[in-house]
Amino acid sequence: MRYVGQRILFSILSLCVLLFITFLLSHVVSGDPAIVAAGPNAGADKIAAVRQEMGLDRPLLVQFWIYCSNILHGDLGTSWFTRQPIASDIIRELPPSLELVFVAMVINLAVSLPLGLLTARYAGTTFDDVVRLVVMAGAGLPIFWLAIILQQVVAGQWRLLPTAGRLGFENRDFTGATGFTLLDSLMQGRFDVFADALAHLVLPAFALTLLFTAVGVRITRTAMMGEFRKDYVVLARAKGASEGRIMVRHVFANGATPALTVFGMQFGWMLGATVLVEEIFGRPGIGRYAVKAVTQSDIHAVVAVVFVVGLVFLISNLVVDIALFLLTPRKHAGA
Amino acid sequence: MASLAPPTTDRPLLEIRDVSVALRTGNRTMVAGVSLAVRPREVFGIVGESGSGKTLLTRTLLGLQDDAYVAGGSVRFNGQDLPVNGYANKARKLLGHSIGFVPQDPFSSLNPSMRIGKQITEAIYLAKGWPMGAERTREAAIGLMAEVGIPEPALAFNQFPDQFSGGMRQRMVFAIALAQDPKLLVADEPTTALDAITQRRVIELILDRSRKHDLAVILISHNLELLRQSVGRIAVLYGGQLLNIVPSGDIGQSTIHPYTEALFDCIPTREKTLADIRSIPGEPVGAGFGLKGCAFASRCPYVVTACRTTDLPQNAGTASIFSACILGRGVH
Amino acid sequence: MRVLRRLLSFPKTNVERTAIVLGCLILLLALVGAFLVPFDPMKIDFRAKLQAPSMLHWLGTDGSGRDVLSRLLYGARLTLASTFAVIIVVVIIGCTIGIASAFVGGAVDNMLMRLADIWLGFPPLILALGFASALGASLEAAIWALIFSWWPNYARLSRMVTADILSQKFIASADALGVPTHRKVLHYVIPNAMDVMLIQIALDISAVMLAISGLSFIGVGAQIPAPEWGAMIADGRSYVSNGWWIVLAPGIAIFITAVSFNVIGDMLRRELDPTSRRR
Amino acid sequence: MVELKGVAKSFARRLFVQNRSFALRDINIAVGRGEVVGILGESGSGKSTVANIITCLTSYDGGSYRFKGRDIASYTRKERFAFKSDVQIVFQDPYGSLNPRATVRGSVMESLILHRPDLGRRERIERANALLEEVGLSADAGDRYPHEFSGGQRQRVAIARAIAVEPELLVLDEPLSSLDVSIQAQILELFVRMIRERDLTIVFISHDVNVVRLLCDRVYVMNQGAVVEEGFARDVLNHPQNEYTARLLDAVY
Repeated sequence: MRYVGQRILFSILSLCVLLFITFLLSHVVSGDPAIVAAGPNAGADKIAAVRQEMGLDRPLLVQFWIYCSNILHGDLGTSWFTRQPIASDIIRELPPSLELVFVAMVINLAVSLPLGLLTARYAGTTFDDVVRLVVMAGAGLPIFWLAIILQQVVAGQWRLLPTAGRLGFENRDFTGATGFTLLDSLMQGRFDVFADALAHLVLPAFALTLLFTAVGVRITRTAMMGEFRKDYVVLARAKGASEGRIMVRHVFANGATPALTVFGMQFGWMLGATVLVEEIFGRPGIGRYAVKAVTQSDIHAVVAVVFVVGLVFLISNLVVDIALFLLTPRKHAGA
Repeated sequence: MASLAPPTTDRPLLEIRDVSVALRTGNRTMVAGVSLAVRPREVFGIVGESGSGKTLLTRTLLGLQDDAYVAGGSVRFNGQDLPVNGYANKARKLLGHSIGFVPQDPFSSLNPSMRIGKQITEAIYLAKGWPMGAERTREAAIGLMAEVGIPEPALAFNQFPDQFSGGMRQRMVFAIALAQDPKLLVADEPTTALDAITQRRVIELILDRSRKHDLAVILISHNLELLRQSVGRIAVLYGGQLLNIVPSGDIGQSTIHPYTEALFDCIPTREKTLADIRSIPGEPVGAGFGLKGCAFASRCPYVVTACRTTDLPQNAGTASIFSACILGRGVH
Repeated sequence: MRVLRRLLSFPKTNVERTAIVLGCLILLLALVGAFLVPFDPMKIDFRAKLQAPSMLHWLGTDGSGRDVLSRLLYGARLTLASTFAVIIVVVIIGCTIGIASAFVGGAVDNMLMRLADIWLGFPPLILALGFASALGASLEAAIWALIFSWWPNYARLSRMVTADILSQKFIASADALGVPTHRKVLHYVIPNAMDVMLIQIALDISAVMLAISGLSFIGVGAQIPAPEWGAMIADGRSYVSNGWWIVLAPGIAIFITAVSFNVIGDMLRRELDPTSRRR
Repeated sequence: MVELKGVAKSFARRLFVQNRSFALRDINIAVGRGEVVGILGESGSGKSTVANIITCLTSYDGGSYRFKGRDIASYTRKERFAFKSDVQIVFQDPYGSLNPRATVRGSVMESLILHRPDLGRRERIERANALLEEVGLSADAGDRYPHEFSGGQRQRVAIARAIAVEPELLVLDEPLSSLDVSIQAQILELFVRMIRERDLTIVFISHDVNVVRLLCDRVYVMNQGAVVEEGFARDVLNHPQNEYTARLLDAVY
């Protein structure tokens, strides 16, 4: 339990650093936030008024304090492009992105874990060489380019999957309680909508995940290789355990922990990488929201996205680490 | 296993003839022409410096070495011939129930994420299936843990390896080996990572329990003095060659192979003074040195030209005492 | 001579040899490509727009009639120069912090590394996006943004390697001799840390390049008429149905460069990594 | 020459960091000029920490350490540096104790560069070659790097490096433990020769009772951070008075 406490403490510390970084971005790096907030056509007196209103004439430390307390109260500022509170924008945009990342993560895990384990077991064979080459190629593909090519070829030329959007035209009015289309459609028993949503997710999820899967296979392989070299594998063989049993019961159980920690981090990184994918596939989501905000120079909205993605990242890491801790009680049990 | 006739006492339990071991990459022969026999209930030692091939030889014979294979010769265990083709798989099948193995490093030889009890019951299950049901298997495992001297075995059953010292862990590894109810126990440097006091306790425990369970033991070590005090016969490996099989009582007493003699002269023991210590000049020759003749020729005080040109004599009849010295030193 | 012979012994497979040849070729083109370009990469000629690859325009022309090959060659310099700029600055800043942190040790070390850990964790792309848009979109902003989000990688790595070196007995031997700190850094730490840093640099080239082109693609890096590869893809998107080559060419260029440096990095890791070499 | 009086050292237990070194309690050790003194103990007994204290590689938090009659704590910066040419150490691990990126001659010359600035480059090279020869390596070995040598040869280099500054006190911290049996005897013979030919005081740290018995005049037996028995090696190691020493001696093969 002490570990969990420490882990949570670390997350809170990370949150402070995150707040500091986003504060730095919105208040220091971007120049004078008052000029930005006052809008492009404001005169000097308007800017001064805004400055006073935003508390920008006060010392930085006080500003940081105001900034933090605003955010902790759920106030991320107002987008001067959508004229909406940024917080409500993000709450609307987050579910489709999380849905996309979730599907991409499922593909990632389903490919990385078995492939990493097998290439570690058969290291040095032709199978290993081929996988490594494919992985290396995958790690060199720009996500956004892959997305365009997939969209043009698989959806455009072959017409195998829908080109863009989140749902087909016939389901455009579908809504649900959670905002996660896959979940909502299942809850309402609308399997046609579920299939439609999934079809719309395949290409973007694949484009999003490829780079991460390439890294995932490598990480898993390295972790498993280290385990295969240990003497407990020899002892398991000496017991007469089959290779399959050794791989699953012994090696995987030990090697998965460090690998899964990385996958936990990848969740947040993928959410960040949606900026490269969502816009191409015309999907709603915070990636597209961020890109739009960037083109409109809507700094507060961009920084808010940075903050939210960072927050999701912190939470997913925390969840993964605590889950792993609870699942593998060794090591910490005696400490 | 039940179909095999019980071995008679004069029949060797493990007999290897002219066995050579080669690496999978490059097919380099690392160990060549080793012949020896271990009888049931015998305590047998294998000594060698690092690179002598002692670990490679035994691990390969047990089918545990991924990067090496038995390249030639014949292996017979408990009256059953093991073919050289597909040797590793065949040998591996024997391990679960006939041969127990204790590897060197107790800190990595137990699965860190599996409870101790589970690791022992797994060994019982793999060797015998579940003939007695989960509860009886658990009791058997706890019984074994008590037998190898683990205090509060029922408590330790549910704990993880990292809560125990090196000596305790090595006892658990030994319990796993005993759980298979084997006929032969192979212990590869089981106490090298341990302190002197623990070392002696673990060695004595292994020998004592093995006697009780009618096990033959092969104890591998770099420590000639330890083997001299613990086992009956010692096989001496150097540069991938079997140079000597010597009764431990002969060491320091009668004429033995020049290498064994030189090795014994190197080690400080209780009785020796500084004047008794004589080092061997030069560096040890590693296994797979690829020279003709005797591997020890380059450092041997008795060396003659023939040592470097004549093929090494073989222990073709797997005699219980053997010296590979062409000068006849230590040959009975 | 000795170093060269050792370098030449590194590649073990044809894939690796190809990667090295390609890597060198790309670097060479980035250096001299701008002088070889057959056409002005920025010259707009609407009469020549959207021409498919031909003998005159090997890789066709884009929506404004600019020669794609010329832009690609010109862009090689832009893309790679920004990549190396990021890496050089990041290595200098990161290693200074990392080595100093390992030497100082204690609470300062602990704090710096926690900070680097947290920093490192945040999705680099989104962090850079925030930074770049705060600075105002431009290639320089993207470069600063990546430096801003990438330094902890090297701080952490160099601190880890240094701490590992400092824990070894040859440092204790040096301490027993009274070797002063600056000499320890120059003669003991840096030569022994070099290999690991080199591996990381080779592997990071492709990662940084992908990030830069990604930022340019979204619009916070190089701005559109500039022949940066990511910006070229963004520019080509509008013509993808009647000018596929405009998008395809820069993508393949990024892909080949990234894979080549990945393979080279992987090879260096195999040949230089102390964990695979010692003993 | 060395006088440790009531030296103690505790290790602050940091959060979640298991410290494997043991604390020292009330260590009294005296080493006279020209003596060969053994410190015998199992792993975790604190014997290596004592070695590090004697060579000033680590601090202590209680008691006093007098070297040649003067308290170490009163040393100036300059004296501290000079101390390092009086006291040298050879470690157990011959793989880690040489800078992998320096030639072995470079490693030996490092000592001379720091402590004999009066020597020219030529002289340093000659001296380094002579030292390498003294420990049984050929002079042309000097251009090679540590990874090209075996464990025993590296240990010879480490010894040459240590004696290059002509120390009065040489601390040997388990110098034989990771070597092969036949090489152990070679290095042991080298030590015996060095003791005979050079004016050296030696502190020999070891877990090996038999080696200590052979080499040392006097011995301190350590267990769990304290000295449990001391005396002439032939007395202590043949007729132990302490219960732990007796157990240790019984266990040794």
